[in-house]
Amino acid sequence: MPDTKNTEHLNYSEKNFDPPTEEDFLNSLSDKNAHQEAGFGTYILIWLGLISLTAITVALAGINLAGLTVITALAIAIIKSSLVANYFMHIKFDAPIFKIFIAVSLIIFVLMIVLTFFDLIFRN
Amino acid sequence: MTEPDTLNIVNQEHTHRDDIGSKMGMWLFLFTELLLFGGLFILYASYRFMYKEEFIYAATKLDLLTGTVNTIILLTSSLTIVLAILSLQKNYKKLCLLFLFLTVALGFSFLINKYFEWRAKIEHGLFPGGSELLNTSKGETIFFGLYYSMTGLHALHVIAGLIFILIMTSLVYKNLQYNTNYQKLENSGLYWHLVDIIWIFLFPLFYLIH
Amino acid sequence: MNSQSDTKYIHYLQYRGKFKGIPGWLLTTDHKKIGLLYLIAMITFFLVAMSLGFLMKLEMLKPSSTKGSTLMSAQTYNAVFTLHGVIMIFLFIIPGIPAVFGNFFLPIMLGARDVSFPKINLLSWYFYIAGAVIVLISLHTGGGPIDTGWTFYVPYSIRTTANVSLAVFGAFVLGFSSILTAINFITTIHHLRAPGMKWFKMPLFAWGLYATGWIQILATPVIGITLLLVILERTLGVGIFDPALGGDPLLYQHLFWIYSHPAVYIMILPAMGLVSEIIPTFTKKNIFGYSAIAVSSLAIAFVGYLVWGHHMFTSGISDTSRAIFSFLTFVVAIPSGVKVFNWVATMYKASIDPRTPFLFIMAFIVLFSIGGLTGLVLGALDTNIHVTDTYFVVAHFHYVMFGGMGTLFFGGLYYWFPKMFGKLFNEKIANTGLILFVTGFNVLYFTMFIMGYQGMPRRYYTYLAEFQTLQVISTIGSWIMISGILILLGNLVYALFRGRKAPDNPWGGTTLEWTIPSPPPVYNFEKIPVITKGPYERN
Amino acid sequence: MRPNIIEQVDTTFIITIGISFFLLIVITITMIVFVFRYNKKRNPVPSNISGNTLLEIIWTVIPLILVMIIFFSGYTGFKNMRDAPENSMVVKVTGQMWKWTFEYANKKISDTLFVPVGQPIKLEIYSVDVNHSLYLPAFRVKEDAIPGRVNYLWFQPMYEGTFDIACAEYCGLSHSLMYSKLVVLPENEFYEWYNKSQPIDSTINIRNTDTQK
Repeated sequence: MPDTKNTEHLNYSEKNFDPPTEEDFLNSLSDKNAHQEAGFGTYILIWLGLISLTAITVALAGINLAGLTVITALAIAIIKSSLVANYFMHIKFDAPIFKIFIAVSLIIFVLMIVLTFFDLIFRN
Repeated sequence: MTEPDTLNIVNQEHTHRDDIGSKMGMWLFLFTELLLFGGLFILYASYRFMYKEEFIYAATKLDLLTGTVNTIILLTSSLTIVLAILSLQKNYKKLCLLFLFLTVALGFSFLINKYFEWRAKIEHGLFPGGSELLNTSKGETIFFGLYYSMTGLHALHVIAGLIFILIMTSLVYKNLQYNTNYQKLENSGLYWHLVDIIWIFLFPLFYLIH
Repeated sequence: MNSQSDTKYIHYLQYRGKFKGIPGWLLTTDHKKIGLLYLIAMITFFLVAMSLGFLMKLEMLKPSSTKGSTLMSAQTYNAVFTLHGVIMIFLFIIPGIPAVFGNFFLPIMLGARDVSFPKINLLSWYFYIAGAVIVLISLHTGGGPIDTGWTFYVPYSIRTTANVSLAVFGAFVLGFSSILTAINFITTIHHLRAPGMKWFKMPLFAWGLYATGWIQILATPVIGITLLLVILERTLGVGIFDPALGGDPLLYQHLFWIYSHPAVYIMILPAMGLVSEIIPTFTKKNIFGYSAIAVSSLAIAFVGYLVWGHHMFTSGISDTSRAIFSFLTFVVAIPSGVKVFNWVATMYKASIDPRTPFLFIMAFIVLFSIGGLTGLVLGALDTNIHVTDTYFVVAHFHYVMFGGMGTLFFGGLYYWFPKMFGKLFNEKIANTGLILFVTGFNVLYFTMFIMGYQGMPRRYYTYLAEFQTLQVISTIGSWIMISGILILLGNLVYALFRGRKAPDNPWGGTTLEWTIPSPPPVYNFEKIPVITKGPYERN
Repeated sequence: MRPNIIEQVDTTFIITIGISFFLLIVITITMIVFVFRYNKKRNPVPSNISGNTLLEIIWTVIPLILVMIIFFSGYTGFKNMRDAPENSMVVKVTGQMWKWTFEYANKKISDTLFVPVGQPIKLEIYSVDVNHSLYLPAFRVKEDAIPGRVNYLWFQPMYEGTFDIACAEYCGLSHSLMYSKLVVLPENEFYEWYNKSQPIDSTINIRNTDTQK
């Protein structure tokens, strides 16, 4: 097998990151292979959770929830996607910088929708 | 600072590997993908606001069973790809390959399902310019316009994801991805999960709002 | 400290990798050579688009309804102004500074040997060229040159017989190029900074590129999908934007400006970063308020997402949202203003050496201030209603984009030319060219402010007789400006072949690129430097 | 009496240009003075100044106040622009490639907009093909014509005369020829025209006064 890691390059960049968020980032770099908190069992549990949530959302769609149909369906979708992101995509175990990235992207996306709706809602 | 005559280029030919950097690049790309669909979600939200009744009515024309089956297929494929990565990390190469094949199989069955769903709609004249859509409300035309654009773009992403995973399968097979070097496989996994997450939102918005 | 440039070493232009000659260039993954590939392509496109602008101004010498033939037909004129806009915006202004100077200097300024993903970096150049070629092909196929204006507004872009689909697809591909460059830069800035280079010890140019990168990543896909939908609309009639099928043309405008307003900041933030590099070098002084400038880059990038609606004040969006967008627009004006004050304050008690690059900065500050301040007229609701879609807007955005980004593109080229090519240029000729450029610029565009307020709408092939005097003055201005640009470019071409050899640090700069030989060695640094002080601190 | 839109727009413009001119002069003069005063010949040793928080706060807050003044001035004028008086005469305007058509309450149709002097006019703006924009430079008002939507603007002509109506949103080949005329007539003359039976009356000698043709 080839040698595992050429650290020559990382040596100079990783030790000198400064902002608090990056400190944690570094810690996660150094024990890269030690952060596998999730094993086969966890993944299968998450999968079972996702399937159950799908069953719930389909079942709920059959019931008339008046104005809440879309909101419940979207709430369940948000729970499902956060499960996928946190466990399957490892965000829960990754460096905080990734969480910040996601937060920034989502905030900007939400702002786009909100500002568009300032037009739509108040149109005469 | 430096003795120029010691500037030896050959020594500087460095082929470093930066796993975290590679992962960060992948995530940044995922945000791009997210916002690509984001534009469509903004349109969906706006038109649903404008044509609420028509959207609810049009949604009843979609087949809930196909949608649910496809959701379960994609969720399961998300599980299999993450298990494939875990297997590789634990150095179970054969198990990894098995899970990769399962993922690809699930991805293909999603596409086949989608194909039959689209074909059924198109046979009923439910496509842009089709007989059924021409005689219906504007809201319904928009609903199906969005339905085809969004699920179509999603299907393209499924195909792209499958191509990545097939390439990864061959890399794993050739021992080019292994227990301490699996970032490419992990990146493909991230992409596949994104495709899954987008479907998690498409499913209720099109199939469950009636 | 500096290595002696007369000692032998192999610089990046001499280095031969696996391939020689043209393939060696086309397959290079060296960030510096990729920067030069962009530079060559971009100057070519700039000159093409500038010629189109020249023709437009020539056509404006007289209203076309008067006796005698004019230069071109209305259809040609519409295609010419569209192409002028598309080429300038998508091929020059948006990618300009990041693709050329970002590629060339970002890794060096951070103390890195290359960007994080050198192969993707080359790929993005190919996307750039592919996008340009697709736009070029669209001119000669289908219904001929696109005539929609660079905004591709529906429903006109759906109805016109011109080859919109292919041209728009070209813009889509260019978006890919822009995104890949941004992913590269952000990862590079996060990962490849030299030891000791904390975030607030990073050069301000890198801050500008970092903020720009986030806009490119989060805004570009929105226009990507919008343009794809226009293609779908034309080919399949999905109805999403077509009012005849129930679509809402205003939603197209929303999505278009969700990208295209932040795109204005993609254009200007790297230019602002460059100003913040050049000023400390020639004032021999630390920049005034480093943190404020750095943070305001991020602030501008963020709030840049919140103001797109000010392009739509007369389009019929709700009155409430017009008020909100106007308010936010004024808030956005503040961080840009703060930057200008900081730059001027840096000159206080400095030791100023007004060499050519510094004169570019002075030109920039004046032109950009005029552009920014007339933006206030457009930000205010009632004046906006009067002057939007007139020459006033045309003048405003040329002051901001051309006076801002364009001036600094050439300014950056003059600042870094000795480092990039190891040659010195003639400063007297350069200064003459610059003076001609600025004079012509103001004659050309300032008259447009007046015409705009008097009610001259934009994108007009012909005009009312009362505007002729100002139009003629404006056209003469374009001749002066273009002669200035040609002198500026010619001077550099001459220097490239005949220039004297440049020392490593001709201006006395303090950032890392001045610590290595000119032109830079292949991998920039033999030993990665260790950073102990701020980028502009002097002992 | 309603505030006059023209005056409001011009006021905002003058306030904005005044503030802008002031800031531009301050920036430019300061810069030029510094370049001469702190030239390397006169001041070979630069002072080490890297910031001044108080100063930075001042030049953040003062421009903020200035731009808020502009915002409110613009907003006041805008509110007036969007709030058509109750007694407005409503005229339906339709934009199409490349002409404007005006339809009055009595179904009278014209290619030129005739209005009585002093009467507030509310224009309801439609489009049948692509986007246009109805622009009355002399009255400082403009609003887009978007297919599938109805937009509006209002204005009040205070004196008689003939004014340009332009299209300000690019709409294809003859966009720049999409001019029409606004003719402000004395009340009696207007109603004389208004009550004539012919549906389209462009025979009135407007075209002769048309400077563009």
